[in-house]
Amino acid sequence: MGEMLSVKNINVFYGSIHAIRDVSFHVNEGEIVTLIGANGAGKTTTMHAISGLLKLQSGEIDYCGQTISKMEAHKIIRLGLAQVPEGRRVFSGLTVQQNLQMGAYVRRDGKEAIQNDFDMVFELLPRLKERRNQPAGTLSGGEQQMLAMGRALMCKPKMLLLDEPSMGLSPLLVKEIFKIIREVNRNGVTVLLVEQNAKMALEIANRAYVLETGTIKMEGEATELANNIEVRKAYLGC
Amino acid sequence: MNLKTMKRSTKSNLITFGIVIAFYIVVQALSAAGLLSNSFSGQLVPICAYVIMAVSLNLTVGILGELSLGHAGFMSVGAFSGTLVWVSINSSMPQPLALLLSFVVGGLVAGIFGFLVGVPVLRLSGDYLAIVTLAFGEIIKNVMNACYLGVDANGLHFSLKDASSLNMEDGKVLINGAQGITGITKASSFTIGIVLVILTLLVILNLVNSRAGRAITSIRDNEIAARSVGIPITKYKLMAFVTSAVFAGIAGVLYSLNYSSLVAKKFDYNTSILILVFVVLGGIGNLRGSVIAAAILTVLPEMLRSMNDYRMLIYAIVLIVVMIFNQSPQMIALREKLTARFRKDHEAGKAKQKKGVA
Amino acid sequence: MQFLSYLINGISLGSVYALIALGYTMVYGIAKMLNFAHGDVIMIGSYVVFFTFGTSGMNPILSILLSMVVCTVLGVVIERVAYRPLREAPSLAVLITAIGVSYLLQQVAQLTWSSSPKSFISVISGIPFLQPISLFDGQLTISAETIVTIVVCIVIMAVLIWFVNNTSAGHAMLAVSEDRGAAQLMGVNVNATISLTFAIGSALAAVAGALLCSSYPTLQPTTGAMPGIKAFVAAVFGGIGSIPGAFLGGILLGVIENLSKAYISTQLSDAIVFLVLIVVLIVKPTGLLGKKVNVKV
Amino acid sequence: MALLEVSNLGIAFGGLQAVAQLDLSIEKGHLYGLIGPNGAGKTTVFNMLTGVYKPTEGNIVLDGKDITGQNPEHISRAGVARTFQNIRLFNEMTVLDNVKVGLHNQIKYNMWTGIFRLPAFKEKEHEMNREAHKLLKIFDLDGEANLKANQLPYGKQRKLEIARALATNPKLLLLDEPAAGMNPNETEELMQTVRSVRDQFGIAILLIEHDMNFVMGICEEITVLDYGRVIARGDGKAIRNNPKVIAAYLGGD
Amino acid sequence: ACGSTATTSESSASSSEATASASAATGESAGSGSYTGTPIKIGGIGPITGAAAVYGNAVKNAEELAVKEINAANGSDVFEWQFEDDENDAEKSVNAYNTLKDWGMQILAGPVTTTPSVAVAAETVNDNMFMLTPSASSLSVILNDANDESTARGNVFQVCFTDPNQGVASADYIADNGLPTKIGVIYDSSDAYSSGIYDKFKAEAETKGLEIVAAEAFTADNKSDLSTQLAKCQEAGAELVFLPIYYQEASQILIAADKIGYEPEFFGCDGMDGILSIEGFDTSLAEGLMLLTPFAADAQDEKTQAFVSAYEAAYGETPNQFAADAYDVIYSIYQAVLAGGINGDMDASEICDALKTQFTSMTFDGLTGTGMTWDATGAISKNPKAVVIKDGAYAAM
Ligand SMILES: Nc1ncnc2c1ncn2[C@@H]1O[C@H](COP(=O)(O)OP(=O)(O)OP(=O)(O)O)[C@@H](O)[C@H]1O
Ligand SMILES: Nc1ncnc2c1ncn2[C@@H]1O[C@H](COP(=O)(O)OP(=O)(O)OP(=O)(O)O)[C@@H](O)[C@H]1O
Ligand SMILES: [Mg+2]
Ligand SMILES: [Mg+2]
Repeated sequence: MGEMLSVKNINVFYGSIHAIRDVSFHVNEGEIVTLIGANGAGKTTTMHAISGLLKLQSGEIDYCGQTISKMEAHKIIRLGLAQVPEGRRVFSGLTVQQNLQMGAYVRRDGKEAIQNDFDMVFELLPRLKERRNQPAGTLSGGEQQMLAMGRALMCKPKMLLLDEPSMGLSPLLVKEIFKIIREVNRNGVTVLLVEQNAKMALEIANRAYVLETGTIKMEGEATELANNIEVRKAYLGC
Repeated sequence: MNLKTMKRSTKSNLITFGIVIAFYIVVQALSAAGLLSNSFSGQLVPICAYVIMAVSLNLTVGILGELSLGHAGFMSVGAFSGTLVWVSINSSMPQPLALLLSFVVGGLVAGIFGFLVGVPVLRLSGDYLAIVTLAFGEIIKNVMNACYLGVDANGLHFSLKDASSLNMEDGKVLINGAQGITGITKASSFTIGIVLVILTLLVILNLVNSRAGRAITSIRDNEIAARSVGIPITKYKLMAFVTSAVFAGIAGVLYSLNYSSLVAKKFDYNTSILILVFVVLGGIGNLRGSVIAAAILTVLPEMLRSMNDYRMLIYAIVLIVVMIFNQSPQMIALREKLTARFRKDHEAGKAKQKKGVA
Repeated sequence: MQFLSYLINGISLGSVYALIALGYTMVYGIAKMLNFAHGDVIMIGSYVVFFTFGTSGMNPILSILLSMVVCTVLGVVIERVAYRPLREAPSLAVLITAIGVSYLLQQVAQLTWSSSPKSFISVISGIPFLQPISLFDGQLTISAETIVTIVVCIVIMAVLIWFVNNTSAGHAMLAVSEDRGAAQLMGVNVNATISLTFAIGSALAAVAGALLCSSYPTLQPTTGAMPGIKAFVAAVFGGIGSIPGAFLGGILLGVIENLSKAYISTQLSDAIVFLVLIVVLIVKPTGLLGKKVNVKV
Repeated sequence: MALLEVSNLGIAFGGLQAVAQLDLSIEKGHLYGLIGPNGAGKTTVFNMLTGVYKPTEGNIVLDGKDITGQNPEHISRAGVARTFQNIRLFNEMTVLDNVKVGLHNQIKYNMWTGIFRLPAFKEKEHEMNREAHKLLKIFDLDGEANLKANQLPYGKQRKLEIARALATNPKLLLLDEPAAGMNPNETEELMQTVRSVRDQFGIAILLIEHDMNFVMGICEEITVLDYGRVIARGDGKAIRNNPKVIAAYLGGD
Repeated sequence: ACGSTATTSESSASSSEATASASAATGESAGSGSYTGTPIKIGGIGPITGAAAVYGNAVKNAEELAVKEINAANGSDVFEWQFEDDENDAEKSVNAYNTLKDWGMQILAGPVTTTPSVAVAAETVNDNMFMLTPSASSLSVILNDANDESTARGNVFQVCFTDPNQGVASADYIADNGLPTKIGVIYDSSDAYSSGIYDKFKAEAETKGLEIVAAEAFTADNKSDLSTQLAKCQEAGAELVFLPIYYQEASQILIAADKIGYEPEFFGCDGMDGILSIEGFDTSLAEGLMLLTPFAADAQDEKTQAFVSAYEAAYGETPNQFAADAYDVIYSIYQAVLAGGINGDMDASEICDALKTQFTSMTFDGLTGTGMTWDATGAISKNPKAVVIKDGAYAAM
């Protein structure tokens, strides 16, 4: 299985703040790779750089053999690279239904295919079904998080970027979400996962990278890292 | 640390005042040397008036974060009330006192209107509020255009219809509808203007960099959070609105006493927009920027006179280009990069020199 | 009876406001910017119609279509050149360039067509089968212009509503109006969407221009300015971004304006109109049909 | 007499009964947890306690004063402070100023003092800065004091929100998912901080959190909501083993 | 605002007189030999951008035309001329005035509209700069206190007929010529010119026993729709509608009236002139419209014809009464310059004094009237004359 996403020593600035310094890593097709790191390490920044919301200062990002680092965000997702952004970013004025519809915006594979995925999402996240006609802005935090997830699933991505998908979810649902992630991955979706819940992240991930203040500090098999003393001390709280 | 932050704000304020005072001194020197063109010296008072307008509007738009499209309305009520006082008392009282009184009245009346407009402000926000302010400005203009006021032996006469409905026996018509107030003895001067500019800056800058100012800014940034920490938003929204209105009123008086006549048409929607242009161009929330932008944009059209027919065309283009240049993120990034590189080169240069010396 | 005729005057004026407001509210609701140049695009459109239909006697429909093309191109170009560079800048910045563009268009118009007024020949008069309706044996006539304007308004309104809610381009517009960043992540081409919005808005402006000047025939470089502002007021009055709101707001504005002229004072009608507006907004802070955006805390 | 007495509190949004018949009593200086599935109504409870939403039934008594349906300003001054689930900072203001706004009703001087820079001004401002820096230190944010709030990473923004809330010198502090977006260590740290805050300031704290280690770790009493109603109440152990809670919320392993 | 109400003398007579006066002008100069001194700097001010641009441009063009003619006829330059925009705004107008002073202006030929003129007039007094406005007709232009003759500025003169005179003249004319006495008025209450005339008209109408059954206003902000004002006049049974407004709005009123089939007599002032040359306007609607205008572009006297053809050739438009007034401004100054032996070496103040004596003593025959004289206040006296529009052209009545 070949490299699906490869990030080659990218640098990202916010004005004068140098948030990402020469970060390189890659994700192979069919993998789950997780990116762990403390607050402000640069995880979200990295995600935004990949999905095209932030422009690179230097470096290159390749996806399925083509360079996407110069591409606009709306083109990148058309290549099947979807993101669940930090802080949900649901369309608060639109209903749950409409939000999910927006998820399927780039799809051209016919109504019933989309309808099926509606059913699929509603089955995975029944609360959304209950609230299908409620304006997303009035959903509870967790409900919004589910919606963000569901919305990303609606576009049948080849690869998913998940930025703290379990944030604000009840323990039950956290388990749920991780199950879902594994599930979609089994159905052939490659996943890049940013999680504060490093423990569970490392459980489902194949490989992991540790990000500290904008640079990759460690990388390796998830299981290795999970047993690595430093990692345990720094991120698993034990 | 806290000392540093204190310093930072105060330092920047000092710079602002420095600019104003320097400008004053230079102008005085030039005029003393007779190097000042009529055209330029004629614009000095309007410049001051517009600077005050811009700074005061910035309090509403930049600091409170509410779009106001009717700032000229406050200027108008200030101008008319202040000028009325002036024309009726300047002959019967020492000039400076009469003048002071006119400014005070102009400011107060405008402040009262600011309060009245402030009330809807408490319920509305964003574009809905913008519309209300626009409406206010238009109402003032329309009413002042239809306003007839006169005095004769048996006292004041007032009408919203026409002059003859005042039915006075040969008294003096003070406000004559669209023809406004005429025969004003001019009293404004550049010095007065500058004094008022400094006063305005002093009050508004200090207000902004104080407890009240922080409260106002916090309302702009996140009203819900502001309430949650106990900021009485009603009070502070009104405070911002009234303060900004008061100074608009004072600017109005300054402006109108610079000419022999005063008509309501002047203070229309376009003037409000013009002031808004000053504010945005100078940088939203950046008071020094307002001062500079107001001054430059007031002089610019005059400097373009040589373009005669194409004057306003050029003006429009300049407006667009400047706007894009100093507001578009790409441009800002570009400028930052350039300055950064420049600094680097500079330091590199220094380093080299050192080496050279060694 | 007299009242009815005043009312009709009001409606015919209002329908023009409404028509402009529809174009306004599109741009306004989706691009979230006050396009103060909208009124001036209308003016340009009117000139196109005046010279093609009025002077060169082109078929009125053709001439309006032509003017729609011109305005669309104009609108898109304006957006590309003057507004897009400021996409990430504070919305006020765009508002100012819009004002700059407005000045620019007026100046260009004056330099090319001179400031002297043109008397616009009603495009309706060019269409034989459209006749004024006269009621109560001639005591009351509704001009063909009025009828056409209202019909056009309603049709456009219906089409817009359908378009926004039932086409993927329409959905994209909704998404963009909510959160541009997220919309991009959904694959929406924000720039293209906003350009499209401007295209539609400007095309409507062309129609509005033709009908505005058909009912109120003086055409000058400044013709668009005041109706533009009134339309903006109408759009907000009806509720920002609400298409039916823009229609309702426009009509009401016209009616209030005329009735206050008729029964209160012609001197003070402006003041009265705006006073009513303020009162309504205080009672209903999000306009007549504007939906209350209840932020979840 | 408890610090906060909530009885039969309820609110409905249109048809949806978000919270119903909630009773809650909070003692000075104690740490309480409010948990429950997503959409159970926890944040809504906070919104009613702080006056963001007006309850449709029931009443809230703080220190013997009925504050039901009062507006947020009053309630804040009455002594209830909060953080928000989706962070609400004063983004364009510096970290320091964010806290100083929090101090608004603690250290006062009037408009004129500010405008004319009367002697009181300098003194009070100094006092404010001192206080603010004290609070920032507690959450080790004093390094970022002059950054704009929106330049902070997510986790630090959460801390800043707590600091700002504390600045209002509350009797009762409401924290809505304070540990969201923090990794276990930071969460651990935060637990210490919250504890020490409670001890230092001797205030009562009610917090919503989905991180069970956190809740179980520091809360003396936990209330569990589901569909707007209380389904369980008790200390960590009791809750952890409550079948209802396991079914609705924790999920069995 | 604007306007001059002096009128062309009966075309038959005028043609001969006009030629006479034209030669008279040059005749006087023939005495002292054509102008030889350094050119005199004349400045013009008016709105050439914005809503009132049409009036400013008319004045600008006519002044330019006149100056060119004079310089050409004289061989060497008599005048240097420069025109500045004021956007119909007092502040901008004063700025323009100062700019012209920097340029070295010695005589001011403007401003065009009332509000700016009032502001500028006050400035000229301080500088003792001679000011002759073509079209700013309000009393407050020439008087410091509009109700008090004795407060005349002295250095400010008008070529146009003052508002009071226009209002009064209109009322008198209507009363004395047996026109309908049930009168409706539609005027622009946001405009100094229009409301100025209306005031005086109303006052005079009462004394003349005319009954104003409806006085309806519009403003610059709501002038697109004038149908209601018209309907109110109709409802009030007005048989004659007095329109002290400019011709664009008037043309709208005529069109609207035609739509509702309301056919009163319409009576306008000098602002009305130009209505026949609105591009695209159906002049048949103006049939029977009466107006007091000093100038008729289609008058037969050769002076007018020469002017009109020259103007059309140069600017591709038919000149209106603003242009005519402006043309007279330059020529009257020229006449005074020659008669008073004024030349460019004198400073503005000296020139001003010289011109004052000339203007208060001389008689001038121009496009907008013959035998024009000025009194010490600076107001002009010409005898008003009404024309009616017949077959799309002015006809004396
Ligand atoms: N808009 C911004 N402007 C300036 N600096 C920023 C901005 N956003 C983030 N930063 C800085 O960039 C760095 C990385 O931020 P980022 O949000 O990527 O961290 P993170 O790993 O996602 O943290 P968290 O786990 O809290 O989400 C931080 O130091 C932050 O201060
Ligand atoms: N303003 C509102 N309008 C309509 N429904 C609302 C509103 N606010 C909240 N709700 C609904 O009330 C329910 C409770 O919301 P709340 O935010 O209190 O849940 P929560 O317990 O905080 O969930 P989470 O743990 O996900 O934050 C949710 O189902 C939400 O959809
Ligand atoms: Mg992050
Ligand atoms: Mg919640």
